[in-house]
Amino acid sequence: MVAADVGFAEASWIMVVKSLVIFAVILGLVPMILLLERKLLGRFQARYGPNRVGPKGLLQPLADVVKLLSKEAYKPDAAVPILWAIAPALVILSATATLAIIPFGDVADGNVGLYGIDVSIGILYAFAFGSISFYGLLLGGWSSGSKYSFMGAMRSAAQLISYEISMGLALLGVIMMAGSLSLVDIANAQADTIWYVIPQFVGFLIFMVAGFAETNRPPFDLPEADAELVAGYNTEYGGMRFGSYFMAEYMEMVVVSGIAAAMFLGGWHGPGPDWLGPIWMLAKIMVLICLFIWVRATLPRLRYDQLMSLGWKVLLPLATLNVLVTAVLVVVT
Amino acid sequence: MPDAPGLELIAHEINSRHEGAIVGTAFEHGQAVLLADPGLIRETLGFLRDEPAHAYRFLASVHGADYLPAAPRFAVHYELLNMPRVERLRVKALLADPGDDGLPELDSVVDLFPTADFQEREAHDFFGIVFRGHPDLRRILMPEDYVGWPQRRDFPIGGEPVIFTATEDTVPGWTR
Amino acid sequence: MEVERTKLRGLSPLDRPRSPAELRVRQLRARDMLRGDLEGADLDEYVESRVLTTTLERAQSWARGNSLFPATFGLACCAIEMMSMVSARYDTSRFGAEVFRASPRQADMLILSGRVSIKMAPVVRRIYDQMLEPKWVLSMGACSSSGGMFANYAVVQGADKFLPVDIHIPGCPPRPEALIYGILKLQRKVFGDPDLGWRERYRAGGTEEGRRPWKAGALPVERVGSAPAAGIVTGHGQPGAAQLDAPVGHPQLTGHEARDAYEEAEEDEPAAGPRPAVGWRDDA
Amino acid sequence: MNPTTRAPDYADTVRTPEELGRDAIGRTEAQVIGTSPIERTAIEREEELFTINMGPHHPATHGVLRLLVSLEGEVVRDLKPVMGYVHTGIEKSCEDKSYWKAIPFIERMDYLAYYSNMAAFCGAAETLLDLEIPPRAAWLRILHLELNRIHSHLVGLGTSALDLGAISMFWYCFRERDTILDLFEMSSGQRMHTRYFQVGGVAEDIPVGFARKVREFCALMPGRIAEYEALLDHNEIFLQRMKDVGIVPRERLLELGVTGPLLRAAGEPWDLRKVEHALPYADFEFDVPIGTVGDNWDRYRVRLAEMRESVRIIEQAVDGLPEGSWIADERHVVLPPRHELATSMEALIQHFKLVTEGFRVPPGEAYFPVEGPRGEYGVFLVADGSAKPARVHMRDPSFVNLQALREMCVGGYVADLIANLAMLDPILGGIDR
Repeated sequence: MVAADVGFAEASWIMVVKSLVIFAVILGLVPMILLLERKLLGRFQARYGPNRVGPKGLLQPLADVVKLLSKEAYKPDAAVPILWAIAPALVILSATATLAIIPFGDVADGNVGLYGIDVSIGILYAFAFGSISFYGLLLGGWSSGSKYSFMGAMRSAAQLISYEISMGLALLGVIMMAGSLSLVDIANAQADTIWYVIPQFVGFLIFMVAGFAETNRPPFDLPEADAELVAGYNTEYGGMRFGSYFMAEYMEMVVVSGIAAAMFLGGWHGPGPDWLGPIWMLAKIMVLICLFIWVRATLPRLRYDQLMSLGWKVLLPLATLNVLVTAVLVVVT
Repeated sequence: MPDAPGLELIAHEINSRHEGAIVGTAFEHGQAVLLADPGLIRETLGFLRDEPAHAYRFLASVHGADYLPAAPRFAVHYELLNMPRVERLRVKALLADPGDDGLPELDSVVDLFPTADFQEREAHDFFGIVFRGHPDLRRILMPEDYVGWPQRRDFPIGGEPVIFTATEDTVPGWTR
Repeated sequence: MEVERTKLRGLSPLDRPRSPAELRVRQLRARDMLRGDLEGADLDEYVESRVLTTTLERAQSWARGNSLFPATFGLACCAIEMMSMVSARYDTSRFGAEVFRASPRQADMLILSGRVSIKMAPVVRRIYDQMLEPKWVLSMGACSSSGGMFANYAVVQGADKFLPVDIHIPGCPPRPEALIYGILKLQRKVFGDPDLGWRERYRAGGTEEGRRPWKAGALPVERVGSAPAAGIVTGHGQPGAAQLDAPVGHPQLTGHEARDAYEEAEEDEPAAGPRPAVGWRDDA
Repeated sequence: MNPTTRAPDYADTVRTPEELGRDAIGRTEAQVIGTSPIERTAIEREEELFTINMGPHHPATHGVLRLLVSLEGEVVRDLKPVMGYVHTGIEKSCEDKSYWKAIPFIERMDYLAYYSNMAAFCGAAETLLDLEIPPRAAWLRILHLELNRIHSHLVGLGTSALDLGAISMFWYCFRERDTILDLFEMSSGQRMHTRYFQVGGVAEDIPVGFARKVREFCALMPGRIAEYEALLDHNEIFLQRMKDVGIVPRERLLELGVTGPLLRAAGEPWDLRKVEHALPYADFEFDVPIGTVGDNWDRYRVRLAEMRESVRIIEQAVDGLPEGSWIADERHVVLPPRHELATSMEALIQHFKLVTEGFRVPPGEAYFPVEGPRGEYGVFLVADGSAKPARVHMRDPSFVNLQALREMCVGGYVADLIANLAMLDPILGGIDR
């Protein structure tokens, strides 16, 4: 197996085809995750979940999406027109863009990398886009002209600040151990030694907790806490704009799971022949997504101040300590 | 419950303190009732609450009633409760209908019993009884702009007649 | 023309008419529904427009029928049975109708679960207005269907006085099975009649807030001061005070009277411009 | 929103901001919100406050309660409940129905505690009639009242957990609720609003197999409660959300007239089942769980413990169910037995008269309290000697308890407001009646 250089680039037509394939796979994956969530939640709650629309309910997400697309497009009078319209697009765009760096395999046949791009800044790229996606929530909530949306937007902003730092610090240990920012390099580094989830277990936990907060999934779904804020930042959104937010949430789940799988769970490496790589990667992503769903079925929601204190008083010191210990160990060994 | 002689003693005690506060007593079905002068209702309830021998500190319920053909038409009932002795005592203030568009008035006891807040508003809402000194006497269950006191006996129950095939022609606007 | 009963029963609105006779049967059924308001060419046009024409429309109505998100909206006793509907034993999620959305903008189906009081009626109407087209209303239980046993001063005698109700479900309260049956009936209706012609007729389509084509005051429920639902505010610093004390209009007109009222109002001052097709209004 | 941008039709309906701030009788927003000391400081810094309107359509208000909440950031500075959105005029409607026809109305007040409603109304009518119900009827009433208490607490617990975000609890609670409703359906034929209690006793004896089903339920339920505890009690987030939240001191609760689990959670062991002996609860062995702090955690624990105690009572009731008639043998009140209608002309006439006219109740007034799942359900009944009540009033615990909500919430977070409201467990049908 050849380790790819950072900055390795294919022919441009390959890149186009590659991006289309990745986009198609993920866009096909998101509705499946939607259905998986509803089915799994059903099983957690002693019921069936969707099973009438199409065979085994497989067409349920299709029906949802077509319905959302055919809903009326509507803007409340009080909303700020352009911002209101671009906010959901922003969320979807940034989530899609982040998908590009998730590696499903190394360079195959020496000319096609099984990933969108392998950027030298690696994980920083994901953080940059993650921050942009919060603008989507913030703008959407603020420009709706509704007080519930506004509160949801404020909460999402506060959540971003509290969790982005811990998330970054949690990955720093892995980056130090692998000696690279590129996800491909990090995944390859784990093939030789062990999965980083073992030496960096604390980092993995912090990353996952922060990942839950980043994706606004329960128990950190404060921006759209439906018991308090009706639907939070997307209270005024209906139709496919609401659908965009909805899908973006699931895409971000894929992104966070993908990053976690690549950085902690050995990426595409697994037993069996090399061509199983992408399947291994997908399997790891799905396992993590099931974790997301399991947590949603089980845990209550945190309160706003508890969320803040968890972020600043627990996760941040822990992550810093983790980085320090890792740094010392890396230097010593 | 205080028994019938005990009730007379309570009435006498209140009357000796506040002249004419209790105008009568009733004891029926094992339930004791003090008929209070509406003008002195605060004194009566305050006495029953604060006097250590009685200490009816818990106001279980306040409700109005309309005894339409009877002469003092309205009444406000206060269901008092002494928790340690598990004794209930009902104080009933009879209010005359001032006639025309006037509303019967009574002193509010919200400062004595904070629990009376919503319940007095409810009595006001349904019977038009004005509680003087209530901090926020507005309608509570009916819409703010509702006209009329719906639970008075002379207020129609309302609703619509049920329309059957035989009667549908007599109901205007139903068939065209 | 003689119409055979068997034919009438066997027809599904989903099917394309197979013969002129079948089209005629449909015309007659439509005329029955319209009580003879349309005749001749108008009637033909009406029926033509009611028949599903394209595959796209079929797909669209299939999707709409299979993905009915109810609004999280409970009124009284029936709300508890409505919650049971998603519970383990009944499980409407099998039909894709378990995603209760708290925001009316994201809901497709309003289940009126319980008695509608005169104080609540404007709010219900406003929630309905806040929902986006296409939208459906289920009236669950006797109270919201007809006032039920509560024939008194406080209860609106049937929610269809101020809302277009699609399905009435009998019961007090209806069992969750009955509610699911109602939802399945609604699904059939959605599959068959995507363009909601009768709503257009009753001016019930496209009733988002702030875009009412008819004159204020002629509606069964007035817009002014109607109690806001779910804290949706439309201005800056709109306080609670006015909402508390502003006059709230109450539906006093029955359905037909209300319709007459706004037909009169429309004669006075016609609505500005033709209404765009339901479901495709752009906000640009 | 600028009024001039609207269609001219709206000109007479659009309010300017000044008009919006000042209502018809000239009350400003500050005055509407109130004038207690905390509120006055809030008014002075009015520009810092953010008023949101929760409800009448809000997922967490357990019905159509409307709360005007003044927020400073996320902190609740003031709160004002507005209710009446399901006001149904039941009390008025009852005045137009004969006594036994009024029972279906009464039970639709608090739609999770229909047996308590019925027990209070039938008790008041029986007080006025000086009617003693037979022991079997009393025990059947207790059996159903306790089943109803578990049912109500289950719904309360499930929806509370849903409000807190622990969604699965809802399904688990409703699963058990359905088991209870099966029992109701078995004894009366209806899931909700069973109209099982009758003036003079209960409407029908329990069917064959009911006792076995109840025993099965009693064997099942403690294990299920243990499962709820396993899911919630050791959950750190749940503990953090519940503990030390919404504390109101016991004395204040008593002043506010609060009863039921809310009061007991604050440490006051007040339970009408123990002190009032209208129903033979004295024959049963059960404990009254009380809390110590009076926070939401205590409220939750008290409810769970009450469910266990109710299971104990149900077991005893079904084991020691006395033999005999299930309804009093007072033919002027009680319908004659079904089999007599075919053989006895007098019974047929009696039946006809009772069904068409109802029975007459001698003039008088009575207040009859019952301990229901939310506190004291008390019916105040005025009879004027006719077959219809002259005045029915329900003292509903949700209505009175709701007054404590403001004190529970002010100074806390919005999320705590939701938790407090969930733990207050109001039923809007009972509040608005």
